[in-house]
Amino acid sequence: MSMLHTVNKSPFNSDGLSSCLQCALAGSSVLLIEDGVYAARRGTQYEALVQEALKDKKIYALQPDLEARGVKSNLIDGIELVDYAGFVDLTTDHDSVQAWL
Amino acid sequence: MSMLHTVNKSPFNSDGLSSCLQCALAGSSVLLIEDGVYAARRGTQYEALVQEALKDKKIYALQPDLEARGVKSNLIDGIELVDYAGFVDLTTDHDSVQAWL
Amino acid sequence: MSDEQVTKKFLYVNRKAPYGTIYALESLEVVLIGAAFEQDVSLAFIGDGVYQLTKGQDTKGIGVKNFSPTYRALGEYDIQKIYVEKESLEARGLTLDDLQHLVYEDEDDDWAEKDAIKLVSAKELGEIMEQQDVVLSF
Amino acid sequence: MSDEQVTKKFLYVNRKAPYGTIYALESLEVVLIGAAFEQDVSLAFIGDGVYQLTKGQDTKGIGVKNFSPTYRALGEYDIQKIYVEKESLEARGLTLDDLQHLVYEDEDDDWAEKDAIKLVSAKELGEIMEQQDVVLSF
Amino acid sequence: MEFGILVNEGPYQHQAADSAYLFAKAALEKGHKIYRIFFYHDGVNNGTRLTTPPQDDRNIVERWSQLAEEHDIDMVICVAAAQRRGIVDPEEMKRNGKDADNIAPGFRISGLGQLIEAGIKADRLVVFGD
Amino acid sequence: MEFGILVNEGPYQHQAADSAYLFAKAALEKGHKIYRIFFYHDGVNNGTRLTTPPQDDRNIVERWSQLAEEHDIDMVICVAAAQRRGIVDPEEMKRNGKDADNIAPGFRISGLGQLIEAGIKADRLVVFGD
Repeated sequence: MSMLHTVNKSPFNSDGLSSCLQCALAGSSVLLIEDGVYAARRGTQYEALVQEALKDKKIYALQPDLEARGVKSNLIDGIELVDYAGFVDLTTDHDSVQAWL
Repeated sequence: MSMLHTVNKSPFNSDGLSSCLQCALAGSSVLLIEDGVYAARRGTQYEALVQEALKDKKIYALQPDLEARGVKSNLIDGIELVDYAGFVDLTTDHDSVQAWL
Repeated sequence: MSDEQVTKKFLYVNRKAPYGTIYALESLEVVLIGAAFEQDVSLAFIGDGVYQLTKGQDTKGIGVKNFSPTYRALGEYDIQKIYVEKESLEARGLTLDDLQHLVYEDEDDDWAEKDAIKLVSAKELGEIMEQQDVVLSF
Repeated sequence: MSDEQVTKKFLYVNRKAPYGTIYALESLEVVLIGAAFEQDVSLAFIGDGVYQLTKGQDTKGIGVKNFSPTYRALGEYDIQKIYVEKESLEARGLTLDDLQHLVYEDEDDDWAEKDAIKLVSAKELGEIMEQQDVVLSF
Repeated sequence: MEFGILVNEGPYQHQAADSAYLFAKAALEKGHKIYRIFFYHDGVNNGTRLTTPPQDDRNIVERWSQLAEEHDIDMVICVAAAQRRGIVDPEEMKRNGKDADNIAPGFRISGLGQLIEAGIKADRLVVFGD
Repeated sequence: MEFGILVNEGPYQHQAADSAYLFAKAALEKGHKIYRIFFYHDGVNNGTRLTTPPQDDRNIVERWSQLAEEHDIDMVICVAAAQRRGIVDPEEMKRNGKDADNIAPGFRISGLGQLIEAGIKADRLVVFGD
């Protein structure tokens, strides 16, 4: 259960992702949406941050947003893809939702 | 003469300042406005970046924006303050203006 | 328990600097309206959001309304839990002394005046977030 | 020289990712209209702006128009100088192979097809910026 | 479950309005209910009927109106935010001495209390913004 | 000197509209001219006459209208951006089959060419946005 965090900004233009990962407790989940999905790619400056978070958190990325941006391949291992129906399920499977705008 | 760069975002939530300082040539000028003025303060994570830039560039900050935010004291040495009239003068004293949005 | 008595934990998360955008002001407007609903309210200031609480804001030069005095009124709306993230303050070279002194009167302690601002680490804030029912982000 | 013959150097600076905001699309609309004015036009892609040029964008799932094919039409509008900042690409783990192949036909070289994208360092881009008369940022 | 949805940005400029719409649609398709969609900040601009987007693009405002009608969803625009930005219904028009209104079908203008109420009544409140 | 000014954001949500106004005013006070102010992206929302901001706050739209009148400034709203966002003058109203217009005094709706022209004709183009 616990909390679902959503992150919708590129890690290059917001401290939303890093701030979220600092606060989010072990066992909670983070869903990357909109420009937030760029953090799901391998090889960015923020890969280590995401790899570290994957040790004790679940990280998801919204597939339609990855596809729109042409970055659906070459993703960091362990990140799970969901569609909008999956997004809805994540919100009901967790106790609450926090958007990191 | 050369170019006047304006930076209007907090360095914590945009790579505008760092990107600007990487591109801007020696002898050019950077004016911090709006949330960009937070970079003018001493003691932030971005102070070293600004100090380095001051070696070969002029850095200005818009005083009304500093005052609005309650951060007009404790500024990095070498940063010059201007009001809106000074902002206008900077644009006419330089050959062109580039906004780092 | 009737429907009217449901009490939920509301957390208002403020992550944006004031004046550059309107989120800080309009977030405050929600907090003030929300106070009438007698829920369990907390505010969190993270990242650039900590800049909302700085002392000495003077907006005359930008022609915009200075809404920073309103934070001092939060105590009268019985808002007692204002969390400021330590790491965010430090990254900005700020200390609690740079922020306004916000207080409330504790009705369980003979109306003693108490500090509303609690300096917490990211991890402590994470624990607080997990306990919330509703998180409003601006 | 009559007023109509003034030619200025226009630089369009793109620093935002596509789809999350509309700036990329509406910037492209300015570039297309601007092409009719026969100025000396350059485009720069810096920071998240480099994401605008990625191959294989497919927007069906978000119900938004895919405007990435339009970049390939820029050559027909005689736009020959598309600068991509090297440092920005590298920070994002991207190479030129991840971007669309944009070309133009060089009328001074028997209409040979040439690469429109030029990979430049921040410092080289800084030199290019200094030569501009008008910089439009989106 | 019953959802509350908060939309903080206007149409087209940011993806928030698109994401919120697709989320709402997906929730309804899974059999969930939507207690209320609340439009705040520039989000109030989702509720103007005066838009004419390009033919080959989605019509964000119309899409909201249709969704609200099909599923009987309460779509509320914050009055204070709307006054700042010029979103007006016939009543606001009269009250503020304006000569036109621009609200789209299916939207209503009301106070911020409606957002708090959505937080209290809905099982989950999901926020879309910038 | 003669300035062109580009405003990319709407009123209130971002400071861009305030900064652009204060810059324009300072330039005029120093004896400079303003060739044109062009409103693009959400900047088009600066041109609606339907706003009613709080009494104790600045009225961004009215301020623009007054500045334009006092100094005879050409204030142009991009037609494509305006159609997406619902800013309408009487002609656009007719052309797009709308039942109301909302444009404020002193603004006119025209094409993006007016922005390029401002770049060509003005000595400096200054951009305010997010």
